[in-house]
Parts: sequence; C-alpha cells; structure tokens
Amino acid sequence: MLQLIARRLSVSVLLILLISFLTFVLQSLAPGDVAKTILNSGSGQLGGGYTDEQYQELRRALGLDQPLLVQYWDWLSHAIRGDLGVSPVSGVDVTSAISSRLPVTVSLVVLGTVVTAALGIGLGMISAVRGGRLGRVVDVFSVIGFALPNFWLALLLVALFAVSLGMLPATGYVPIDVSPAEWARSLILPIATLSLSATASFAKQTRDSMLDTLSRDFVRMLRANGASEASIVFRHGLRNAAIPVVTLVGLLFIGLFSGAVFIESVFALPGMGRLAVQATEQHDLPVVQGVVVVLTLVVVVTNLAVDLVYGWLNPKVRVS
Amino acid sequence: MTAVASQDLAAPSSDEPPGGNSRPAVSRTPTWRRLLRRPLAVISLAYLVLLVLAAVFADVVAPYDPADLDLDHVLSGPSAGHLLGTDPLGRDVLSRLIHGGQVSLVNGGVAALTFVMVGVATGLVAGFFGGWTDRVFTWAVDVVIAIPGLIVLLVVLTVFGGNMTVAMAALGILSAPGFARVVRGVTLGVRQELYISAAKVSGLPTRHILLRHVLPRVTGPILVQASLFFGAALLVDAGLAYLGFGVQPPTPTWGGMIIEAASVISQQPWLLVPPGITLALATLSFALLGDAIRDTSAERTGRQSGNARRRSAARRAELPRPAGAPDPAALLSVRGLTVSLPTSGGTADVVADVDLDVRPGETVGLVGESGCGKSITASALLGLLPAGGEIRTGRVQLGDVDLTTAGKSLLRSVRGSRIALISQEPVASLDPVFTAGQQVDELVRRHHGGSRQAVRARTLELLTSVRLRDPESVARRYPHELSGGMAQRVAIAMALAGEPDLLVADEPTTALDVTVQAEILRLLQSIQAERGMAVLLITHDWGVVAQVCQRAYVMYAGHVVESAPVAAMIDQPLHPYSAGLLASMPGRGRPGHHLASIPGTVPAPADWPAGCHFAPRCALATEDCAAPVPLSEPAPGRLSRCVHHDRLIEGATA
Amino acid sequence: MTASGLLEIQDLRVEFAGRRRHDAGVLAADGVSLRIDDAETLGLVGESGSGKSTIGNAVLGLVKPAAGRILFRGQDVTHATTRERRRLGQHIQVVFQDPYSSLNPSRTIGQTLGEQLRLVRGLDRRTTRIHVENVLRQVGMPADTMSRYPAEFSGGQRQRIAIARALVMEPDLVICDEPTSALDLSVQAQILNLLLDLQARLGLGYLFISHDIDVVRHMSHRVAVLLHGRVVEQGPAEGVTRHPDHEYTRTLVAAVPSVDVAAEAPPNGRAPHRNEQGEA
Amino acid sequence: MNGAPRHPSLTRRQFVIAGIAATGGVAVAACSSGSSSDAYGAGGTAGSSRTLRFHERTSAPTTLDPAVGFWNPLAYDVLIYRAPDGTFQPQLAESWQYVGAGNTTFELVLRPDITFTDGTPLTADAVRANIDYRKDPAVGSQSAQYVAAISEIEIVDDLTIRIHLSEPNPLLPTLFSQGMGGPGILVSPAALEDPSVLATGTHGVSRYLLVEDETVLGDHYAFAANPDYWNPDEVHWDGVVVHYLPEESAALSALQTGQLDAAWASFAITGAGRDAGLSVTGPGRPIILGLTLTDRGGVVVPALADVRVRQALNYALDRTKITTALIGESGAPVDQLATPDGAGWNSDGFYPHDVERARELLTDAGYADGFTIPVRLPNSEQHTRLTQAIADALSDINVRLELQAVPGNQWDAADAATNSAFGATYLGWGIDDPVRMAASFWLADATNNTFGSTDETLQSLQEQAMIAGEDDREDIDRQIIARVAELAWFLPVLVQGESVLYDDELVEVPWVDFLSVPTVSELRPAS
Repeated sequence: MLQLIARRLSVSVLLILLISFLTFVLQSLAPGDVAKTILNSGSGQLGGGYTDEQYQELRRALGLDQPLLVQYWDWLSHAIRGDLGVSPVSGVDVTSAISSRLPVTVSLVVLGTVVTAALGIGLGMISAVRGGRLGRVVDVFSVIGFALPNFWLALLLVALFAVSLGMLPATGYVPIDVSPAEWARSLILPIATLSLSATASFAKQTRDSMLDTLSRDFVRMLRANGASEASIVFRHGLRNAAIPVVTLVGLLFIGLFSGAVFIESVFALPGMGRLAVQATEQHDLPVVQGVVVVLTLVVVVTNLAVDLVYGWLNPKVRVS
Repeated sequence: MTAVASQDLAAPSSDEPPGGNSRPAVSRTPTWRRLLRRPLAVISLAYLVLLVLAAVFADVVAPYDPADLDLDHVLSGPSAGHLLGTDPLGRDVLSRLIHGGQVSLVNGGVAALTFVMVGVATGLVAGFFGGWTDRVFTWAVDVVIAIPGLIVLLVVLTVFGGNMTVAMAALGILSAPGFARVVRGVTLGVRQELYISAAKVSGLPTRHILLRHVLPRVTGPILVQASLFFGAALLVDAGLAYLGFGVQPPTPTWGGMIIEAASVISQQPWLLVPPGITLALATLSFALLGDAIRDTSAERTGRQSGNARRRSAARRAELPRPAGAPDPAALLSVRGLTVSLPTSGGTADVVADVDLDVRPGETVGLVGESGCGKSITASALLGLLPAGGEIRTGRVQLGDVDLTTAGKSLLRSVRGSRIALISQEPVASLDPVFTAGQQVDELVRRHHGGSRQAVRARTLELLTSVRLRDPESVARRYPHELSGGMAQRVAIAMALAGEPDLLVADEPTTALDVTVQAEILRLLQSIQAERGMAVLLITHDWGVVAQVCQRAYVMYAGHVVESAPVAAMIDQPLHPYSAGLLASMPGRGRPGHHLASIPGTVPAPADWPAGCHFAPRCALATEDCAAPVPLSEPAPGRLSRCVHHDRLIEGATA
Repeated sequence: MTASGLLEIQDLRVEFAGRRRHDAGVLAADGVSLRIDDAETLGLVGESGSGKSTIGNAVLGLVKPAAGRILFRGQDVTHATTRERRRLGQHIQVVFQDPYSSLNPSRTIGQTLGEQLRLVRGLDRRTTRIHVENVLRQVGMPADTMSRYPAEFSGGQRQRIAIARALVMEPDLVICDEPTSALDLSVQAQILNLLLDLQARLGLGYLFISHDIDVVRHMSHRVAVLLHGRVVEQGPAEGVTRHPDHEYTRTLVAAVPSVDVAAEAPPNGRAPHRNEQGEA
Repeated sequence: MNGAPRHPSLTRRQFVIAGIAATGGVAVAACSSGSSSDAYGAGGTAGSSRTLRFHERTSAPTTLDPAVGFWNPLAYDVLIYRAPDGTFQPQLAESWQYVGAGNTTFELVLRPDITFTDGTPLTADAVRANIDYRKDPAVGSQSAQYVAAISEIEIVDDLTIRIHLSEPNPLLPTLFSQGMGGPGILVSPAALEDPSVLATGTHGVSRYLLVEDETVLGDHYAFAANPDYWNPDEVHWDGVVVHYLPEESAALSALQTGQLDAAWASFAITGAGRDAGLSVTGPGRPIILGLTLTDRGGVVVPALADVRVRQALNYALDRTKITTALIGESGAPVDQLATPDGAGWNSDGFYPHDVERARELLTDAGYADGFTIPVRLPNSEQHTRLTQAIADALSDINVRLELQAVPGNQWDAADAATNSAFGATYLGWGIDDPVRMAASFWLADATNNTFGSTDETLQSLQEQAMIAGEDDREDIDRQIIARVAELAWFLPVLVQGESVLYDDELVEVPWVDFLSVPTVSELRPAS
C-alpha cells in the first residue's frame, strides 16, 4: 500500500515536471509577455502607454531576455524547494496567492462533489430499486443537465433567486471562519449550478450500475438462500455498484475544477479558476505554473485516492 | 436401444430448418433504420439536420443579412419584423442564429473529429497490439488526463491568437484519452473474440482485421461518444467565448451571441434566451442521439434476440388444464405450473403445465437441453423469476405453504430455511467484494442469529461440513481467490446455513472439471444422506442424473415430457425426446461412426407448435401429434407425453 | 511412421508471463510431442488449465512457443512469418468452441467466409461466391445464409458456419478446439456427425481438443492426455480411454459419470463415499 | 493623467478602460468595518459603524504598488491633488510653481509635520526617493518616461525641493498629482528600501489602513479609518470595502440585493440600475473610442495617404446615432480627440454627418469605388460592437473594414511591429492633456504612432506648448486638437463615461459632470 502510494507519487513528480515544462514552453510561445502586461497595467489606456526602451529594460530586469531553458530551470530550481516564486505582475508570493484562493475553489468543488454525489447516488439507488417513472425522470434530467451551458444556467439562477426573489446573495464569497452560515449561503447558487448538470447523470450511472449488480448471479443466490432485501440492496448492491461510481466521483471532482472557472466568474468568487484565467491573460508565468502544479497534484492525488478506494471496494484489484 | 432419428448428415439443411426460424431476423435491419424507429432519436436528428441545413443555406433561409445593422432598433424584443428580436446593434437575432450555426457547428465538428480520430487511432492500436504500444499509450493517457485542460486550452488560444479551430482541435486531443481508453477496452475485448483469431489463422492482413473486424465493433461506442462530445464541444465553444475567445466579428456564433446577450443582460434579458435554447437543444439532441445509438447498437450486437410476439396471444388461449391436487406425501408438489416471460414482442409462456413432486430426502433430476425451461422452473419455485416473469397458473406446494400465493415476507422466510439454491457458476454466485466467511456469516446470522463468535463458529462448522480442508483460511478469502470447486463448496455451505428441507441445485457442476464434478456430486450425496435433505437437481448431463438421482423429469420446450425412475428411464425411455437424447450421447455411440441425433434445435417459445412440442423434430410424428398431448401413464410410476410411446418399446425389442 | 506426417510437434514448450512482473511464468505446454497423419484425428483431452488449447493455438501461430518445433508436412513452421502464415492458412484451419464469439456479429456470413478467399487467394467476387455457396452446402446450410448475420442463427447453425469458414480454404488440417462444448447434446451429435463425414469425404486431419473423454473417444483415432502442460499418456483411442495406463487418466476416466451404471444399481448407497480430498 | 489601472484584460468583462481625463485618478477603495458579516462587509448605516461597500470595476488591480499605476486615494495621499473639477489643490505639498520662464525648473514646498503610516516623517528626501523609484526600469512605472526628463533634484531644505528638467515640460503639476503612478503619490522611503512590500500592503500617508485579514487580493480590499490621519475631516467612513466583481451584471445584482452601496457602472447596467430604483450620477471617467487611422503614409492602404479620404471617413459617421444606440446617455459623440468642454475642445466641431460630402471627397481622391482597410482591434464585446457600427457606416461610402479581433491580452496599441500590417487600429484612450497626448499619438516617436507619421504644424505647436505659461496653454491646446482633427489621423466616434450607481439613503455622491474623475474618497454617508 505505502509502496503503491510512493510509486504513484514519484511518477506524479515526473508528470508535474513534464506538464509544467509544456505549459512553460507554450506560454512563452504566446505573443506578448509579462513586461507588456506590467507596462500597460497602469496606463489606463487600451495599451500603448510605454516606449520601446522602457519595455526592453523591463524585460531585462525581469530576466525575460534569458533563454527559455534558463528561465525554466530558474523556476524549477526554486519550485523544488517549495518556492513557487513571486508574480512579476502583482508582486505577490505565488504560494500565498494560491493559498488565499484555494479555500474558495476547494469549498466549491468539494461541496459540489459531495452534493452531486449524495443526491446522484441517492436518486440512482431509489430509481434502481423502485424503477419506473423515477427512472425515466432521472434519464430526462440527466440529458438536460448535460445540455445546459453552466454559465448560462448560472445567469438564469442569479436572475431568479438573487435578483427577482432576493433569497440568496447574487455574488461574493464569505470565508467559513467569518460566518459559516453566510459561507453556506454564498455557495448555494454556485453549487446548485455545478450540481444541476451533474447530479442527474450521476444518478443515471448509479442506477445502471445498481441494476447491473442486482441482476448478477450472486444476488439471485443471496435471495434464494434467504438474505434480507435490505442487506441485498445496501450491503451487497451498494458496495458493488459503488465500484464504477467511485471512478465517476473522481472524474466529477476533477471536472468541477474546470467548471469552477466559469462559476467563479459569474458569481464573483475569488477562487483559483479566476486566478488562473487572469494569470494566463497577463502572461504571469509563475502564477500559471503554480496553478498548473496545484491542479496536477489535485488530479494525481484524486486518482490515487480513487484507486485506493477502488481497491478497498474491490478486492480483486487490491494491491498488497 | 434404437436410433430413433439418425439422419443423413450430408443432406443440405436436413438438421435444422433453413434460416433458423428460432432466431428471428430482427437484427438484419441496419442500425440506422432501427434508430429511426425511436421517436426521440428522430426528433433529435431532425433538429440537428434542420440546424445544419439552415446553416448551409443560411443565405437563403435567413430573413435578414446577419451583419445588417439597424441602429434605430437595437435590443428590441421579439416582434413581427424580427421574430426573435434584435441585438445591441439592431441585427436580426433569428438571422444571426441561423448563420451562427455555420461556425459553431464547424467548431464542434472539428473538435469531435479530432476527438474521434485521436481516440480511435490510439485506442485501437494500443488495444489491438498490446505490449509496449499499450504501455506507452497508458502512460500517455495518464499524462494527458492529468493536464489541467481548461488552462492549457487558454494558453493554446493565447499562442494561436484566439484561433478557434486550433483550440477545438486541442480540445479534441485533450478530451480524447478517456475515449481512447474506452476504445482500447472494447478493442481488447474484441481482440479476445475468436473470430479475430480465425481471421489471423486465415492470414488476413492486420490492416484488414483492424478496419473490417475491430473497427465496426467499436463503431457503436465511437458514435455514442462522438455525439456526446460534439454536444459538449458546443458548450466549451460557448464557454470559451464567455471567457473572451470569440470568433472574428461580424461572424455570428451561438457562443458569441450568448456573450453578447450576457453583456446587455440588464438591458434586454430576452437576448439570452434564443442562443441559449438553440445551443442547449443542439447539445441535448446530440446527447439523446448518442443514447439512442447506444441502445440500438446494444440491440444489434446483443445475442439474445428471440422474438415471441407472433404466437403469444394464441398461447394464452390454450390454457392449461386446472391444476391437479398436490401429492400430500411430497415435500414439494408442483401442479400445472405455467410461467410467462417478457420477450421483445410481448410475453410468452416458457414453462407450460408442469407437474413435479419431490419427496422428503429424495433426489430428483430435471433433465433437458437449454431453452427447455428447466432453470425457469427452478426460479419459479423460489419466487425469483426475472423482472416481468410471472406464474400464470399452477400451484407450488412446499409442505403446508403454497409458494405461488405466498406473500413476499412469507416467501422470504421460506427461502433458505425450507428451500435453498446453488447455481451453475460457483464463483459468480458469490459476491466478489465480501469474503467467503462474511457471506456465510450473513446467512447464518439471518437464520439463527447469535453473537459474532457464535455466528463465525457456525460458519466454520458449515465450511468444514462441505469438506473444505482449511475452513478458516477459506473463510478469509475473496471469491476470486477460490477455485471453482471451492467456490461451489462455499455456495453449498451458504445454502445449508438455513438447514433447508429442499436444495435446488441448478446445473451445479456444469462449469467444473470432471474430477471436481465428481467430488461435488459425492459431497452432495453425503450431505443429503447426513441431513435427509431432498435435492432437485437440474442438469443436461445424463451421467450426473444416473449417478445421483432416483427419479427424473425430462423437459422439452416448456413441457415435462417424461418422468420415471432413473434406471428405468435410461433402460427404456418412453418419450422419443428422451430416447433421442440418450442415443446422441457420444459415450453410447460406436466410435468413428454416426451418432443417432435429433434433427433441428429446441424451438423458441413463440415457435412452439400447438400440439406435441416435439413433433416437428420427431421421427415418429403423425397427424395425431398435432393436437395437445396430455401426460399418460404407460407403466406404473412412469409418465410420458407421447401418443406413440408404445412404438418406442417395439423399436427396442425389435 | 514416416518422417513427414501431416503435423508433427516436437518438444513444444509455451510459457505465459505471470500476472505481475515478478511472478514466475506459467508453463502452459512443457515438452509436448505429438503427431497427426493425413485423415487422422488426434484427440487431446485434459481438464481446464491443462494446456490443450495452448497447443492448438501454438500450431495456429496465435501463441509463440518458447521452445520446440512444429512441423507441417515436414516443414518447420514454428516461427512462421506473417507471409508464411498466410500461405499456411490455406492448409491449417480452426473451429473454435464458442459459436457466438467465433463469427463477427457485424459482418454477413458471406463476408466472413469470402474475405479470406478474396484477400488471401485473390479470387474475384463471382468465384468467391460460388465457392462459399458450395462449402455452405457441404455443411448443410442453405445458400441464402450468405446474406445473413450471425445473430440470425442458432448455436448449432453457427458452428456449421464456423466449420464452413474453416473448409472454405480447403485445408488439410483442422484444429477443432472444443467444437461442441457449448452445444446441447442433440446438436453436439449433429456437429460430430458432420465432422466425421467431412473427414471421410475430404481426408482431413483433425487435432480434436476436448475436455469430454466420451467425445474424444468417439472422434479420435489416437488420444493424448494432458496434465499441467505435459502429455501423460498417448495411444490408440480405445486403449487410452478404456484401459488407461497412467494414474491421472484413470482418475479422469473414473470421474466421468456414466449413464449405464444407473441401470445396474439404485443410486442411493451405490456410490461408496470415498474419503474425499477437500480442496484448499 | 492618471491612471486607472485597467490593464487590458481580455475578456468581455469590459476591458474598458478607465482612461481618465487629465484629472484625478481613480481610486479604489473603501474602508471596512472591523467586522464584516457578509461577503461585502457590513451594511452601510448600521448605527455607529459606517462602512461603504463599493464596486470599482471588473478587473482588479494587479498590485497595490502605486508606482505601477494604481492610485488608491484611501491609502496614498499625493503631493498635488487633482480634484474632480480638474483644478490642482494642495495636499501634501502646500505650494508649487515653475521657477523662471520656460518650464524647466519646478519647486515644491511640503506640508510640515506629516508622517507616513509607518512613522517616517515626510521630507524632501522622501520625494527624491520616490522620484528615483519611478526611474527604476525594473519597476515598470508608467511615469518613467516623464520622470526620465528630470535631470537634477535639488534639496533646498527639509521641506523644499527643486526639480530641474533636461527639456521644458509644462505638466509637472500633473506629474506630481495622482496620475500614472507618478512620484507625487508618496510612498514611505522606509518601504522603498524593500519595495516588495508594496505589492500587498499600503505604505503612504493614509486616510484608511488596509485590513489584510479581510482582504482577498484581486477580489476585494478592506480598509479601516486611520485615527492618526492628519486631516480627519476628509475621513468620511469607518471603513470602506472595495470590490472588483468580474461581471458588471453581478455588480448590479449585488446593488439590488443590498450587498453593495455604490458601484461604478458602464452603459450596460446604468439604465437597468436606474430602472431598479438606484440613484445615478455621471457619467464621468471619460474615455474616447474610435479608430486610429495609423497608415497615413499609405503603406498598407494607399488610399489612407490622402487626407481627403481620411476626412471622408470622418464625414461618413453618424456619431449621434451610434452613440445613442450603443451607450445611450453614458456618453457623447465626439469628432476630435478631446472631451466636450475639456482641454483643447473645439466647440464648433469638424465633421458633421454628411455622406454626400464624404462621397465627394472620395471621388475627388479617386476612390469613389471604395477600398478596404484591415483593422486590428481587441476582441471584447464592447469594442467589436463599436467597430462593427463604424464598419456599417463606412459601407455607405463603399469603404470596407476587414476586422481582426485579437484576444485582449494580445492587444497592444504600441506594438508597431504587428500593427504595421493594418491600416487602422482600435482607439480607446482616457483623454489627457493634448501636450501629453502628443507623446502617445502624434509626435514622430509617439508610442502609438505605428508608422511614425509627422506633421510640422503639430511639431511647432508642441514646442510652443512646452514652454508656454499656464494662461497661454488653453489656446495652444485648442489649436493642437484642431490640427489633429484637420489631418483626420483619427476616426473618433464617442466619449464614453461611467456613472456611479448608488443607494441614496446610504451614500452621497457630491459631483459629477463629464469631465470629472471622482475618487471613492469623496463618497460620503448620506446625511
């Protein structure tokens, strides 16, 4: 077990190296650079408020005139020591920039995953056991949920629940340590948006998996030999049906990090997604790299967690 | 013993009716034709075709030039002149929607095409060739999946100056790994298929095998995924527009229009509706289409495609006679049992008018080929018919309980404690995620209760009683760690947990090797002797019947056609089907010479004749056989559903 | 015994890699030597995991032997190249166990049977058609079979078609890998009869692989018994299956439940309960 | 000049520019109460504690370092304050003047007894340290090119400093006011020892102090009143929270649901805000939008070499109609690079909508059949919309625009290498003193003068302006703007402003007309 974790994490280091290098190279190929961003940032104009000499000098000062590999090595050698650098645009330490944004995104994504998974699995179980109309409703909503652009949905939800009905805050985020109640309120609409699209398809998958499990030989065997229906559904059914569903939870969790980019914009949540978009726009390489590293870690750790849970659920793939 | 029905094998199609009317021609219809039978698929397809046509012929269809400004009428709501209103520059929203499809659909298409090409090519190659290609593939997939896609997409867009074609291709590549895994999985499965081996043996070129044999099997998933992804790509296209990467003005796109609308949402919220709905419906259509394709292709490659719609109504008319009185001496007494199952065309009776008795401590065989209704009969006894299955008439008397009328809770209390089951696939009949011990524990607890220790002690006792050498170690193992024989012993222990009076053993040794089979049969016999338990043994193997059963029932096409003490039946069958089966056993033939064989195959329930079900395959059949044949008792203790049973005896003595 | 039989297997050894990297490989065939002459059937019998199918697959080139030689008509084909395989495909063919898996469900019977003729033999469409119809007739299938899909046929019919596919190349040797194990008793008899007829008519050699001793005895001239990848006994069919020399063969034969015992004694109490070896 | 740090962000989140007229800087700001109970801080009126919750704009400042263009009036006092009405008022400087004629020596006298929030006293040395900091190229201050002309800094005494210039410049009062990250925004010299602290903290002479615990950089900034501030009358709130909501519609929702007290609002939400019962004042913060006809030499589009052609384009626009349709009351049509009634404004105008005249001019120039101009512009909803409106108008005289919209972060008006493949580029500029606009647009080496066009008349007018006294400049400015208009080097369409939407029960907004660039520090509680 520990060996597996160690191996996976060591592979993930390679992965992060590779991905960070790719992003670095790609970013560097992009027209424009951070020097222009800085020079334009205070001009109050649509660009063009600086001279070429200024530009060249700033580039030199920022080390942008160095060869790409030197720049990457410079970043990497610091990153290895846990120093993700300082944003040349904002002067903010990347680690603290990310750590101040991470709680927002993590709140959003974790709660989104929990809500989606809980609702989805619950609905899926019920529709598997009860079947019939509920199953069809789940089907219909899973497709509709998939089809709605989530930022569009978000705009509609804000218009309805925040502006027209005034029930919930339209935008903004309250840290949980300031006020747990307000924190929850500020996340209701964003999470509703995230979950609406995923819950139904989750339910559908759960139901399919559950139906598949319930049609297997061992269920017939258990029934025939007198096992209770509750045990069949909740002990045997759920545990077996959970195996594919766990993979889905992992995918959902990772997927929501992307979904969060849009949601954070619409609801004005100061999360990582917005940070990433902004940094990309600004050619703020250290921040982009930092976000990429963090997101890659999230993916790696999530996949590892899924594998571990998977092994726990499914003795066949259990690694000793 | 006579060769009832030896046939000249060289004669064309002598054995089986041409075309196999037992396997209907449903799946000859091309997939797309069957797709068109689904209303949702048709609507989705129609909508998409409409969008595409509208986009292609936009210049003709659109009421206005999409770039035609009218600054005097900006942001007007829907009106007669502008059905969907105007945008912030006074342009006609409908016309822009129609033209917008051009770019949006092409973008979606580019993404979907890249997605399919990358996913199929890599997945196919990795799955088919395996080895290092597969390792490289797996590794690459892991890498790509870990890439934060949206950010890379943003970077790509920056690098390529907002070029959406490149971005959509990148999206296709970034999304392909998951799909490639699916393709690889399917390909791995297909690679195991024997027809691939056969093609290799024939020396067919690899390219041909890939394109003609593997690819078509992957087509279903490809179409499904491509369709879903096309829809998703439309959403991403719009989402990127939302983040500021639109196409060039004045070209309209759906995403761009949503963004336009969002920027004036406070001034004219209506504008959000037309592009949003158009886009959502397009995505929806792709998704529905994908679902429909999945369902139809599942239908097509599905192996079960019997249809029984034609005759089922007639079947209902031919009601079995009223059930006779149960045998009071029997432990289990079945009378007039008729069971129907759903089929593609309605329901059909698959077991008709079955009488069956098992006395306490007796071992009774239920013999027949597949499709004769043996297993369904067993399921009916246990109240475990598959969804939609129904006992139409008859009684199943187990001691003092009629299982056909018993309520759910009564049925549950009977199962395990009075009647229990072991089945054909020993490993599959155990839950893979619990240890053997846990599974036996559960049933012990259910039937006897008690403390943890008491339960486990009883479990170990049971495992010992099924002659497992190291019960404690077996209890700790998971089903996949057990051999078939061990798994079947565990299953037997589970069945014994409730100390049942009757054990239904549904082909308990069919999946096992002969030596293991012998052990399991001996085990069953000794347990039976120890406990005085009755066994109803369902099998197709005469040898097994001969070895362990006292009496046997032979089933053919839903009917019990003969019942007799085993030795007597084997010595002198009194139904041509039993006789034919016995004669076609290779062990009883002359090596190297023709075996006696019964022509044709067991018909599907829908194709059962009105009279004797066996008549079409029977060498003895006459006009008399066209009418329903009741069971008769040609000799004491023997029943036969044949009007010509006397001719069998003549044949034997002749 | 002449030097060049139809097929000769010498000291064949096949290993399968373990599931994990450090697991020892599994020996699926270990020093197997067999020989088949023209129009002869060699039966290969054994329980699951004994390696009988592996031997067939090695002859077919579907698995790579680790050692040993496979001679077809005296020519070494152990490591035949793709090109040689293509030529060999016209001499050695196969009928598999599972009639459902052995035909591509998305191709018509005509396509499946015809493609090898067209691609390997380079025949034109018309000739191919005549050829295929002819073979289908030989196995007792009607001509309209060609335009149909596998799903439209029963297991027995499919197995006939699978045999037709093997015959269409006019082979000398057919590997029959459990050809009737998935079939019901009455259909099994039909297929066995068909195989016997074809052998008589076409002079085919069969490598007949089965777990069922009765079937093997019925079909074979000679029988080889396999255990854990080794041939434990080999000889004339009647001799090996009725009067086995090897302990394992005796166990195997004894384990087969016979119908004829039932007629002799009432089942209960008849079978003396041997001290059973529990499994662990 | 000054700058609102609207860095050109790419998205449609309005990367509108806050260009701001020569007058004041925009501020951000707001204070915060000690205990904010929701995302926006405490409500405005609650009892003794009054917190202003304010939305500044859609793109957040990248850094708090005032040298990089972002002036926060809550945290940094300036030497010379440029009021919303455009006048210069003493703040940390008690007085200032050019010494002698010719605009080459400038003297500042500092207010005594002022200390920075870190306790450092304000002295002439502090001013020098601030000038030196702006000069450092690694800082990337927008004022660097103006500070570069300072040849010598003379410390007269503790509170008096004299600036010597290598060339005449009449705009030093502007340089030492709040615009463009200039040295007038005084940073504590102690903090300048390690400038890295400036990015995330405030180190000036501050009315309000940043509350770091309640601040999320790039999203919202909380400030609390500084009890030690030298001029307590100017501290109106107990706290201010300044928000940067990424979507204007979100700001409107927040105003409607009471999460905000006031917000800057573009045309997109102003009307809806008014309809929803909010008070509106403005527009202010004017920015001019249109096209720069860069290719005056006819390199890419030969037709543009002819002044008649460029004038024809200007005649072809119905600016009033476009303005009304696109931004309604949030702006005004302009045919010159000046704000109505601002510096250099010619009230008679130059180019009324006259398609006939436009056609005649084109015919005279030999382009009756029209031609095509490739145009490069930033891809944001607002700008593409305006450009399409221009394109539509020009199509009346057979002139076609071929648009290439690039992602916002790739748009750079100073990128001559790229822009020289186009006949015109997008124009979006916070109107400035004509003298300073010259350095950006019409001097030979101006940053946005892609092809380096020159005009002798403009050159000599510029020279006159540089040495002119305050009183003579007004006339010279007007001549400059008139000359630029005659040359038709530009195709200006409209001046667009932003308004303040607010809840008048909580907030009082004391001004505003088109010229003004009010700062958040002037918002006060409703009486």
